[in-house]
Amino acid sequence: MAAKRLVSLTPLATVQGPVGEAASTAIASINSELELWNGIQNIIYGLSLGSVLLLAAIGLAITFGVMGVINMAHGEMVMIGAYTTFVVQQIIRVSAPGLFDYSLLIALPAAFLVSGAIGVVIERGIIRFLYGRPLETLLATWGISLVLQQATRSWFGASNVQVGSPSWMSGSFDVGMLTLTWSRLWIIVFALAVFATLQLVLKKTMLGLRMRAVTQNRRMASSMGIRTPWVDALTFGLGSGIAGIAGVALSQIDNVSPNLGQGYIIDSFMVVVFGGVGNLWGTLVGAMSLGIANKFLEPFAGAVLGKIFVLVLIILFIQKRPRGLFALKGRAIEA
Amino acid sequence: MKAKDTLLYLDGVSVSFDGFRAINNLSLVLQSGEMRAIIGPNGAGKTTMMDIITGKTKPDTGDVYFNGTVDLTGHDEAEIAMLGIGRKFQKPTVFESHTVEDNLMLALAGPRSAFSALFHRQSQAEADHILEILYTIRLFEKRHWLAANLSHGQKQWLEIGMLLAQDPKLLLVDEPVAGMTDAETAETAKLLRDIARTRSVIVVEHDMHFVRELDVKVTCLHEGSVLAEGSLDHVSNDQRVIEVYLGR
Amino acid sequence: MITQWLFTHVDRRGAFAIALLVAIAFFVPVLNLLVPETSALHVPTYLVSLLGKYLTYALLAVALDLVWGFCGILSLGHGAFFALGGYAMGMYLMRQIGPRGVYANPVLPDFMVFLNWKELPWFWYGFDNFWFAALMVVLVPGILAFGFGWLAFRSRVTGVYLSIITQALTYALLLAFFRNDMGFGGNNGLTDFKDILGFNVQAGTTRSALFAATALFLALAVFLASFIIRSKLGKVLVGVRDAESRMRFLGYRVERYKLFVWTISAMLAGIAGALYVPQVGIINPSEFEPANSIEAVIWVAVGGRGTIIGPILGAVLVNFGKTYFTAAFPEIWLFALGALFILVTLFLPKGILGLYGSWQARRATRAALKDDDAQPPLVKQSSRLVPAPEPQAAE
Amino acid sequence: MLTVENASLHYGAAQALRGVSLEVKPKSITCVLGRNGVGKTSMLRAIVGQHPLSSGSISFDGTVLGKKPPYDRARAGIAFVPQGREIFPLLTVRENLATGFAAAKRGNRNVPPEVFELFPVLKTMLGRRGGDLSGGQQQQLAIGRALVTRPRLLVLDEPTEGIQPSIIKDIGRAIRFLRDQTGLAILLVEQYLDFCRELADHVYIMDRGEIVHSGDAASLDKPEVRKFLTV
Repeated sequence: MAAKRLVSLTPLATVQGPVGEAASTAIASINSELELWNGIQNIIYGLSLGSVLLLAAIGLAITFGVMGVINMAHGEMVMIGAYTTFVVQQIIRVSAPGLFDYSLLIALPAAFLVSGAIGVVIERGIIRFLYGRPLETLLATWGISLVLQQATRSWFGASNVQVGSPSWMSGSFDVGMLTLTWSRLWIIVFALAVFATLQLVLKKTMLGLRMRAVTQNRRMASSMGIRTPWVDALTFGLGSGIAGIAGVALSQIDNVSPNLGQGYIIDSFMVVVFGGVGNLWGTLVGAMSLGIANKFLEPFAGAVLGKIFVLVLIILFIQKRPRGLFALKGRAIEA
Repeated sequence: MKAKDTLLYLDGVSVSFDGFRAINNLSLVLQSGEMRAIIGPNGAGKTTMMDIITGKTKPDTGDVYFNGTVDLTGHDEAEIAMLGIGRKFQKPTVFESHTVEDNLMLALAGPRSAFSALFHRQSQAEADHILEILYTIRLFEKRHWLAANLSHGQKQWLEIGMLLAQDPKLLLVDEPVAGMTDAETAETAKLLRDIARTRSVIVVEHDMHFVRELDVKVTCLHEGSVLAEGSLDHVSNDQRVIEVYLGR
Repeated sequence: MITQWLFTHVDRRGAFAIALLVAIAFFVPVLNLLVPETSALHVPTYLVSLLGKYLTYALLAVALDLVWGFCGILSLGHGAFFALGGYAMGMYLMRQIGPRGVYANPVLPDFMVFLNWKELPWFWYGFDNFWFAALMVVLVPGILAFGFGWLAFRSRVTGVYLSIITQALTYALLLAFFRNDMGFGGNNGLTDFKDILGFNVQAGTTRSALFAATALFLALAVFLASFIIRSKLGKVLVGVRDAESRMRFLGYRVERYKLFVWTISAMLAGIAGALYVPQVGIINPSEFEPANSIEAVIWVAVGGRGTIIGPILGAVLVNFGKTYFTAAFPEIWLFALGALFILVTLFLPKGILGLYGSWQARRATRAALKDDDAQPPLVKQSSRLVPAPEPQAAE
Repeated sequence: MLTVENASLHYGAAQALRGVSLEVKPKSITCVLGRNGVGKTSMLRAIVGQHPLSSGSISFDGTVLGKKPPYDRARAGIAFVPQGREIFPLLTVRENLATGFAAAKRGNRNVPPEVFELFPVLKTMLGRRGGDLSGGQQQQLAIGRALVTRPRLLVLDEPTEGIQPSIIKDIGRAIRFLRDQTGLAILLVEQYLDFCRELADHVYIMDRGEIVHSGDAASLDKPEVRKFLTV
């Protein structure tokens, strides 16, 4: 709209006299208006990218931040969530096509349970033997990620599977001079909802209380009667389950293939490390600021260079603040 | 008092972590050639004080001078070690995958640059010095053992030996007899008294028998500052020391 | 004379490996070129190249072990240095194609012509000269490693944080090299090589020569690594691995030692990459994949970190397994590799050589116990530096 | 109720306990005295399961505890108030108390009323973070938190350390109340001689990882006993 006006005004600006001057001022004001909307668009796009990052990273913030486990298979938990969505949709297509619009809602708990259960099995089977040896957990979970990828490949094939979008996810709407897609909006809403729910679980449930107690002082928590191994398994399960939920959302905006998780693992680690380990708010701020920074850099540097630039910035940032943006200070985190 | 003519001079030093004052307006002066025992309940700030002297922790306020003129707060751990301050940790920290001899070799005073280390060849003088230390710390027979295989007390001695090899002017020794048997404790006291003939030593210790055997001036720390200072008898009769430390 | 000099700087196992590599460098080409194809002893050319590829991986593994095994720095980005060395060699090979490319441009490589570039970008200058390219093979990874390490070690980034940012480093390079306008052939990378130093890269003799060069460089790397590890510097590195702060309190500038070995290691990885490229005939951005770097870590872990021979063993064994599995049962390979990661970390933290080492130490303990009541073992296997198990006598 | 027999404990190569034996009876206060670093805390750690014994045994109510982890011991009725309090610093007072529900039976998942009777200050601070409390308040919270688990044995490690005298009085009163009113067995490790003499039914003195004296509270005044406690 503004662009159209701009096109019609431009030839007039060269005209001598008051008409030309008026046209010039009009052009200037339109330009500044465009710039404003451009900025708003960047912020909104940045928030939606940040939401994707948040979804991918928040489970990791639990396993890495709270438990100190470097879970390289985290991306595969996301991937499993996406495949769970696919399976749920297949079942719905076959047995109850009318429910298709609700397929994502049904997939959410399913993905949480599938990924969470796998997480519990991994923690009990492998990770619990490796506590206190972070570099070893890194290698072992990398092995797990290879196995999970290959298992998915053997089961569902190496190529992408089709995950459909319910009607309320498709289409777009206008805000001022912007056109936004519904999927972009929903992913922001969803990411924030997941974040809020997780905060609620941590703050208001018995499990959350025990998780926090174990994080702050494992030995004392055990002496209070808290079964620490059980809490470890459930914490890892919770982190994995949230990754599964993230997979449901990501199935809507990304190709669902066995490699899905690989694309997110480094970004997720960057978000957690940038935001500050052991701090969910840090993860939120970290994800959003990285998303917005990315979108603002894109016009100057292009999508890929922008991303490289952000990576380099994080590398430099970690040198300055090795514990991240919102590092927890003092004894609580050391214990 | 002036920093001049002292070996170690701490004045008005404070440091806090997240609002917790670990060291609170601490002042301490050590003369050249002096041995000092530091006692105090857990959390009195003994280890933090060592961290400040050795550059691991920077104080929020206060002066820390070495040798009268060198401001230690402006140097990091490696520089302070090269100035001539050696430190023994509370938990014996030796290089477990090296032999006893190599542990001493690494500690030996000398150039510390990577390049010189790459082409380093041991001189006769160095070898002799290592032998001498091996005898002093009673580990000659075990010089080819991996440090990991030493007993707890032997590790403590090896670490003291490493300090000697470093040839420092000042030794900071954190709980040297924790976990030692009575005989080892007595030996260690003897060893430290020998060492103190030629250098200054600060010993942090809980063990009162041991402190008595050292027979030196004692400083009692409490909540990050000096509570009492003087001979052991003087300190142990101080009413406040008895209150906070020795049992009321 | 030479052997004696060698023995003062290398332990028995290292000397054996060097001798073996030199012998291989000689015999494999002989068996390929001089023994008739009908003979059972003939080594076919494809196998020469395959073995050559394994040995470049082994060289990468030795480089990685130098920082991880001996200094405790787990790099998840060593593939980046390998790939950069490979690209430097690839650029030389591209320039050697000259007018024989599809577009027959005497200066510009095909992909530049295809992208409508008019002249050679400045960073391609000099790569028509082999020695310049050879210099870049070590300088480019070396300078990158130096800059990165200088920042990271100075601010005391350690442990998993360091691992993660090394991974980010290779990931950033991966993204960058995928871009067409970076000027490195984008997605397709550099390929269709013709000559190296005037010899046809496809020819059997060239392949044998490349193989021999790889084996000799690996032997050299073993020597260099042994020399470093047996020097006082090497002992400082192991000290840093075991008790970093103790080392600082002894007056060592830990960050400089780390930086030294880190840079050397990156340069070795660069050489490995440079030897890799002419033997496989291509270099593309996928070499920067973080997965590659992590795979190199498992070679070291399987063979035994903190040993010099272990990584070679691990690299060759794992890659042999990979070649076999991906041909025979392609679906199984990733399962096998994944299981290898898990099993090695759970049950074999010191790798194959570590297993052998602890068996040896047990035997030494028994022997020592026999002739002397309570003497714990006198274990010092110079290049291993793996702590012996707790003395049995204490029980 | 609690019997420690011939217990030895090592930290790596360092030996902290050398054949310690002692007994805690129900409805009584047992004090262990000794100077810094003689192994008192190590012994408590072994009793609550935070560090394994290298030899010897500990039994509670006739069951050998063996390798039972701390949470099983807490559920069996051993509550621990550690040296330095070890309050969860980022949890509120209410949440700190609630961590004890883990060891309590399902019907008992509440804060017993005597906690607020003994330490009324806790009631006014339920929403504050544990880390923001003063040392004395933290000590009261640590004891309160231990009581939430409904223990039968309460193990306290230097509860008077660094605490102002008025609160020490409160704590002493609380300990006596718990013995008399609820029949708890109490094992108290202290350096504060007078505090022990007033409270203890039985005292042990430790030196260099060994028990060197056992007797009633009055025996603490004998000079041959005093020598272990003075410098």
